[in-house]
Amino acid sequence: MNYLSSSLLLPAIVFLPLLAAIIAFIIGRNRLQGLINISFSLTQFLLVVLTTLLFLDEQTDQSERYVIGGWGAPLGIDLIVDGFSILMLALTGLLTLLITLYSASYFSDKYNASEKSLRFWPLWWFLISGLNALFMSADAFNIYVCLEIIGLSAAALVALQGNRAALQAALRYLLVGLLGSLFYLFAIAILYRSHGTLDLMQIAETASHSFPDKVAMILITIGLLLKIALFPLHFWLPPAHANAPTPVSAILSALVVKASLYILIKFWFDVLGEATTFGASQVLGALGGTGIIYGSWCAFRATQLKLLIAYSTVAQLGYIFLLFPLSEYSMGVSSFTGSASQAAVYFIVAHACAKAAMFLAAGNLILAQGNGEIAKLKGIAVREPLNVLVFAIAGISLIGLPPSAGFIAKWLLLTTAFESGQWWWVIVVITGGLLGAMYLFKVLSLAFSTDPAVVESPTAKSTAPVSSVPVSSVMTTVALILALITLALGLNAEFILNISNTVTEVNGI
Amino acid sequence: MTSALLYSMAGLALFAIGFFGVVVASHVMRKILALNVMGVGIFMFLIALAKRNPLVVDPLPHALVLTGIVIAVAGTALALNLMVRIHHMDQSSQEQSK
Amino acid sequence: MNMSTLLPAFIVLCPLLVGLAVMATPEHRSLQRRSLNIGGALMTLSLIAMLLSGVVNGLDFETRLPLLPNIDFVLHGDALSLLFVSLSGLLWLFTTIYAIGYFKNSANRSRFFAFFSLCVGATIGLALAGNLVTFLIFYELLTLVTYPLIAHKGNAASIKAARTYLVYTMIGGALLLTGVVWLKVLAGPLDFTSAGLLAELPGLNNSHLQIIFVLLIAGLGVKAALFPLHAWLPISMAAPAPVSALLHAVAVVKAGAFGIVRVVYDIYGVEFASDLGLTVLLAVIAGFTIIYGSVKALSQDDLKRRLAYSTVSQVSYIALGTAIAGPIATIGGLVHLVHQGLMKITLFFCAGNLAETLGVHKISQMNGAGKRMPLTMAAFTIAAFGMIGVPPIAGFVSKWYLGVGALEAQAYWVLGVLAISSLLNASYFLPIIHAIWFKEQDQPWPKEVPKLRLETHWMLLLPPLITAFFVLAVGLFASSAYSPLTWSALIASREYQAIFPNISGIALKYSTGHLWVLILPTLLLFAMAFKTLRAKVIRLIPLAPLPALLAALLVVNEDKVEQSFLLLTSAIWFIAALYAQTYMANDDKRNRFYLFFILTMIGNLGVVLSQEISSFIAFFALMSFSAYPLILHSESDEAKSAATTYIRWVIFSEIVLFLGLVGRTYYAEFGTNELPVVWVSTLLIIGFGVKAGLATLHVWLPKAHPVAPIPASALLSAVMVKVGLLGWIRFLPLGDASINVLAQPMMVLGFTATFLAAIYGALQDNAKTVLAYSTVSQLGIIVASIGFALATPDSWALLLPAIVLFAMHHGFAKASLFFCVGLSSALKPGHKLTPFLWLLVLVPALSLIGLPLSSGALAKAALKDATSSWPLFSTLLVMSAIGTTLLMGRFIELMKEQAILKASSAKPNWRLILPTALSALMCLSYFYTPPFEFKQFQTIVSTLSWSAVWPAFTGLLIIFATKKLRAKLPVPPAGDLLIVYQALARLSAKTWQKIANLNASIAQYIDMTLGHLHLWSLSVSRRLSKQLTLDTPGTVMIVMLAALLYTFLT
Amino acid sequence: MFNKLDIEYDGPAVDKSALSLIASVLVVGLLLAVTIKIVLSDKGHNTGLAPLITQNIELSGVTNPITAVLLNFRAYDTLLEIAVLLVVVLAILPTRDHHAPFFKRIEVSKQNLVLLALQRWITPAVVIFAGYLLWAGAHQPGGAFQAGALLAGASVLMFQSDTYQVNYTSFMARVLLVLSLVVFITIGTALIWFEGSLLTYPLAFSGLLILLIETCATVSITLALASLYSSFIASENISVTDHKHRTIK
Repeated sequence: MNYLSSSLLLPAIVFLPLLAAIIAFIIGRNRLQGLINISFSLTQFLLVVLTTLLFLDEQTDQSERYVIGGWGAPLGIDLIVDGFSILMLALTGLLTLLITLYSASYFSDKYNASEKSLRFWPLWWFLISGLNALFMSADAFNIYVCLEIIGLSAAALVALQGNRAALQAALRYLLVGLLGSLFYLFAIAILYRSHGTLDLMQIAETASHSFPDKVAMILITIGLLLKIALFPLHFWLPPAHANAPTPVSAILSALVVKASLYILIKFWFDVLGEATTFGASQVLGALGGTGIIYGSWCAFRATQLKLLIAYSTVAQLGYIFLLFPLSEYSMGVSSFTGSASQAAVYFIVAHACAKAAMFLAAGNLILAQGNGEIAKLKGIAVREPLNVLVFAIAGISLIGLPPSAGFIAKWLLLTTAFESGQWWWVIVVITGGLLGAMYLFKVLSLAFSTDPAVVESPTAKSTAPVSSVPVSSVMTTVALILALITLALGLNAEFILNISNTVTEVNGI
Repeated sequence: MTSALLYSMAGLALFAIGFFGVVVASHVMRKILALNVMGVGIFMFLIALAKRNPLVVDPLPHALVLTGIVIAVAGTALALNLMVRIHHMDQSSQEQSK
Repeated sequence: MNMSTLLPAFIVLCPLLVGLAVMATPEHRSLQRRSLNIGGALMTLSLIAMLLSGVVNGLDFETRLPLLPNIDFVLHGDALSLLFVSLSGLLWLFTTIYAIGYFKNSANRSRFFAFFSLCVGATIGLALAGNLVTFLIFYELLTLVTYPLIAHKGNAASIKAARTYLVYTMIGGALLLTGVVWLKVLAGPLDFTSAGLLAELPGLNNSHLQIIFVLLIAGLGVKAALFPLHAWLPISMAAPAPVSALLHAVAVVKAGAFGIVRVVYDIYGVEFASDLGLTVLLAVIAGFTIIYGSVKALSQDDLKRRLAYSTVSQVSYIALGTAIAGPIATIGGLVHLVHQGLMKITLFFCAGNLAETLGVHKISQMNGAGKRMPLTMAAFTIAAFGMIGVPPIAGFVSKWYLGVGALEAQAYWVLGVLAISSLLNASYFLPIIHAIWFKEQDQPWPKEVPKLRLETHWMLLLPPLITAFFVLAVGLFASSAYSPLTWSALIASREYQAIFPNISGIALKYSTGHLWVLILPTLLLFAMAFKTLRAKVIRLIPLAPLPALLAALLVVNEDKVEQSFLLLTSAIWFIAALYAQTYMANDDKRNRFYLFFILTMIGNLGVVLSQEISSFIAFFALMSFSAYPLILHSESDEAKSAATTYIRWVIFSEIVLFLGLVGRTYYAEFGTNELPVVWVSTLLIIGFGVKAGLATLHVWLPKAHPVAPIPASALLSAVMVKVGLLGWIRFLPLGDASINVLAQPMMVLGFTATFLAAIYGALQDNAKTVLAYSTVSQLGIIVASIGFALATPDSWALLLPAIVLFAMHHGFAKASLFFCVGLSSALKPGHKLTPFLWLLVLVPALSLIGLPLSSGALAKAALKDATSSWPLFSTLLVMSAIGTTLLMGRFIELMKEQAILKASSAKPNWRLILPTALSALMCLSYFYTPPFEFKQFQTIVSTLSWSAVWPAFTGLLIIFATKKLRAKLPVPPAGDLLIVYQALARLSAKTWQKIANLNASIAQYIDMTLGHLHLWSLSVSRRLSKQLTLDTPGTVMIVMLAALLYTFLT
Repeated sequence: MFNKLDIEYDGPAVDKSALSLIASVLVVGLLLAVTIKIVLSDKGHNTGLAPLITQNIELSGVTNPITAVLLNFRAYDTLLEIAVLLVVVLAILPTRDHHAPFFKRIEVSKQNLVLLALQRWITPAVVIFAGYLLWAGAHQPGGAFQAGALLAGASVLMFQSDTYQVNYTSFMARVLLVLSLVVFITIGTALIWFEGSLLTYPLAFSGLLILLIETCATVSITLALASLYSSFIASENISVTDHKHRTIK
């Protein structure tokens, strides 16, 4: 151990949140609770940054491996990182830090949520460690375990609100997650049967155009689609995301669905790339395209603010699925290279930041308004200008207008569509953007409109919703930071693309 | 037709039956049970897989099954808990409405 | 990193950072906000100035940051971007000042000013963008930051406006994005390159490029408000005035127009674009939009909406200039970017002032606003005239270059568009100007702010005044080295490179000779602005034309035509001014009278002194428009109707003249084709013919003369109509080429007018109308002579002096006669002065008839000499004296009747008699013959001939013979043909109305159908979404599984 | 599929939607056919990782290959799996009651004799058998999970009579619940220091360490499973008491 390598830090990234979960569980309700959690998230963030920097510094053409227990791939479990997963890890670290900061306020006594915080913090950290473990896992079965950690803790977090709608949404989410995981597990069994190993890279080496591999790919795809909530299977997502506490909604939309997506991309392009077909990719693309339109339309018709955002997630996931038809498909193998993959990567990052910012801002607005009804937001721009601004910036990124991360993502996507000559996706993407503008500005125009009865008369202040509480500045600031990150990502894309480039060029595993 | 083959087919059948149940069962309890049936089907398939070469027993699937069982237990417990909570909520609201 | 790479970035960042800082400023700290705003604007301006000086010195400024692989974020300072950047920076400063005044006590100021700065930042970024992708980024950013500005008021209307704006711009943005991405995929990084980059790239599919072009233009056209995409603009008038000002003048619409320029020139390259057949399409759309916007503007009563539609129309000039695809048109289009910005921002500032200070939003409420807010309304007037394209104001410059450019590109229809548009512009702006200055306030102001020392807050007042000043200045000094025009020419020369022509010939230089003669009148004009000086200044007015008279006698002697016209003009202006001193002494509107008296005088003298086209038409316009209040003066119904008729014909003549002069300039510089010269000459004849009373175009004369105050009628009839003649002399190819096609109609028209006007006039019962018809009749002779000259170029050398002499003679005589009308009350028999006074009437009258020994006889003799090659002409000339006799006889008859009717005790006023006498004295040719050497041998005695006498006797006989008959006949209405014209106009208006109704009902039907469709689709989608979410997930999952199985396994 | 989450029993057993029935029968059939085809097409020579495990069993510190896989070769999976269990416990645990002790005994007046006898006789046997299972896990089928499950069963039996109450949210309980995870993580990370890699047992101590982890895991799993069971019971009780309160009022 004479020099520090990025892979050496990997176990720490998994274990640190686990430790945080344990401590949060043991110490319970404490005045220092918030501080401890924040310092954990900060440490984790620094760790991730260090890892990222080391990884970039090494400039290896190979992905970095960490061998657990000294056994090596087929026997033991390896951790592996490539550019894509480093990016996902970094994203997780960043969002964890910010949303933890937010949660420390959100679950404080001020909002009578300290009871919930007892359950929230350990579950939160388990969720994070699950995500981290997932992004660095190189073992098919280990991925299953990680998916379960994520699925169970996410469902438990959704149930945190405790009202009937939340419980029902959580139950549905849980069952869907379990079903998806079972499909995945079944596929793993088939893969193990034909390949005799669980290591992804080794499976990839022996993967072929064979029948069992195809069936495994089908099962993995359907199982993960269920977890990702691609269009016709999205039915569980809006209620789950809308009924969860705000920070949970943020992380669910930003990262949790992306975790399954990450696995799907990995299998589709790297592990079982041989077994995919062009027709299937078109099916996925078509579903994605329909999802864009349908999700945006539902978002436009939603009456609850959080439901609107949740439907927007359905739409945004649709964009990412255009990756499948648009990626280069040659010699019967589709590969995660070129601009399609860049677009997808950027979309994931952009959507994660923007959606998190949007959920946080929406949470603040709901706190300020005391109600999640969109119609009640009339004139909120006067009272909560910053949160409306954050909401707007996030929305702009989701629509794909410059200067924002979403614009870059959409640009890459459109470029790819034109390059591959599949112009019909262009129409879908453009229409989706317009629909996106519809729902965003539906909210904004309400926020800007002044209701003379409310604003001008002095008595109106007393009739304001009783349950509304002043939004703490920390919560607003966090949302603003996320929004600014979204903007900043729109100014220079090369940073993100450089991180993820190593994998797209090497196609390591 | 070795016994391993028979077992694995039975496991597959269980998986399929469980899936059928998940799709068509209307009560949540049944859905949860059906999910468990699916899981058991996979476990059975895995166990059979361990013995597909009559000469060698592969211990790895056994270990996977053990892990899988714990996870299945955990998932089922959470699902049941949520179901029960919803049930109580409905009951108390019904009583209130009475 | 040095200055040359950082400066563009700084310029863009400056307003953006200011915006952010303002956003962070608490609402109550208005001082901090103010200083941030103004400091930011000044800072940006100085940075822009640095950039400007650098670019002038040939430095290259570029900020280049990586954005995406193969795509950079580029800010680049080139000539074109600087044009727009400077405009934005400058107008930002003014608008900021204005907005601070406008939002003195309203809420959410920090938000407003923040987005305001961001908006400017986006605009500047868009201007500096060095490639299409950067442009796109700022274009979309602009959309976004404008949204809160439009929605600022927060009421239902502004929210709706903002939403409409978004719907349009979002769709536009989407189309643009598609186009840009597609083009990027085909053609690489898309850096803006002079002369375009696509032409050189190999292997591009032309039909793809055409589709992309349509996408791009459709995307940009939304902001530029091209025809089917313009609807958001009028609706967005719900925004506060500074926003409208900025939106219309600089930010949004210009962004679209600027983008079109960029795409056509720097991406496609103009030649390549026209090879692809794309520019024609764009030009047609732009042309249609120009007319459509103007037509819609006509029917708006809301001031801001009218201005909005005017913007729709005006911005398309830029697109049009771009699309005509010729270097000169390009200059016109580019310079309109700046000019339209300055004019429109002034108009919106003024509209805002009206709304803020008086609560006036509707045009129908604006009556008499000029008295309450003179400065604001003066600014408004200047800008409005600029919009119409009255020279020398900014708008004219644009139209001039567009017109010449259209000829160069042989797009003749564009001239038609320009003409119709100017006509429409005039018809929706002039009524406003009339209402604010010449109508009395008829209702209290809706919401008046208590009057301050100034007419409104200084922060509201200053910006429109400055911008109005700029509007004037950029027009007047268009050819100076630092004008927007010169800059645009530089840009165009870079875009066209090799094929750029030498354009010095068409430059608009206002270089009048002997400008010093105008100094005194101008000084007096300015002195009138001060209330305390006004009375004294009025006394000094007769002095004003004296420098000109002096010049005519002593200085100007190279050009005989100029000298004689100057003599005539200055002398009669001098006499009229003297006459007016007494005549107008008790008039309660004399201040206004004198104001326009001086203005008209300046115009008239200037026209005579002008040697080239641009200053000629500028002074011509000044004279024509300033005469309007002189005719309107009494504000009786007849006066109003006469003034309206007059101004309509003025507009008509201005437009025709514009076309004619554009043509003349173009063909003088670039073309030698024979055929176009004919239409150019036709237009010139018609254009000046209106002023010169060419038959069929003369109808305003008999209406205007009787109602104007006597000095004004004298001037109109004696001097101003002669300007038309001067125009013919200056600009028709007389003596160079024979144009028979035009010569014959002119001669026919001329002599017809001579005789018919005489008969028609002899039936009139108003002395001034009779005189007016006499003018028409006399001008007929001049018209015929011009026609003769067109037919036989060789005779021009002799004919020119004769015509000039005739014109002078007629001028003095007619002026004297008009002055005499003012003496009618003193003409009653019995007074000891009466015979002398009758002499004053008789001398000019007889001179006009051409009795021997009079100047008339001399002039006619000269004409006869010159036209001796065609005897019929001489005969008709002689016979015309019969008509003149008839008219003069009738005139004297009427004077006698009036003298008896009006018999009053008033003593003859020496101050009126003296000028009249002076004028009558001039009718004796001796006074002005000597300076003119063209009368070589003929002496006054040689006019003693039979042919000079018999027509007079014949005329007298007819008068006496038909006295009874005439008494029985009804008096025909003054303005003869006008009746026919008006009937025609009414008919066409009715037809138009029908078409409009039809349109409206079709639109309603379409709306209804769309509404039904919308409802239907809503219900369907609701049903569908129910179906989809309620009981299908299981099935759906299975179906998906099946689909995957199928696609994988087959 | 999951839209209508019926809780009450009065509905029909299956969705009446014929479409989903037919479709699922078809697809299930297809799925079966496809997978059976896979099974049948398998040549059966693939032995998976069996040889590798047999080769390395010496180095794992235990002789039972399954335990070796679970706690040595794939110990990382097991660690995360314990975390999964903890997640669910966390999600289910009732809101915290700090004051009640970890364990208390309540004197109940009326005893169920059969239950009492069962408790008295079977529980100690089960505990001993569980200890044996734990110990035997090293060389033959058995181990922490089996032992934990048995113990949890015993505790279910114990708590059936309401005589004993465990407060799963007390500090003690919490510590015991996380014990296995803490020990696992501590050992795992400490081994990075000593052996250079995560969860790399030194050959000499591997058996001991595995036993230690297994013991702790048994405790935690027992408690976790018991708490899961009790959560259902508790919520029943709560609703019953609520009901009583309401009727009194």
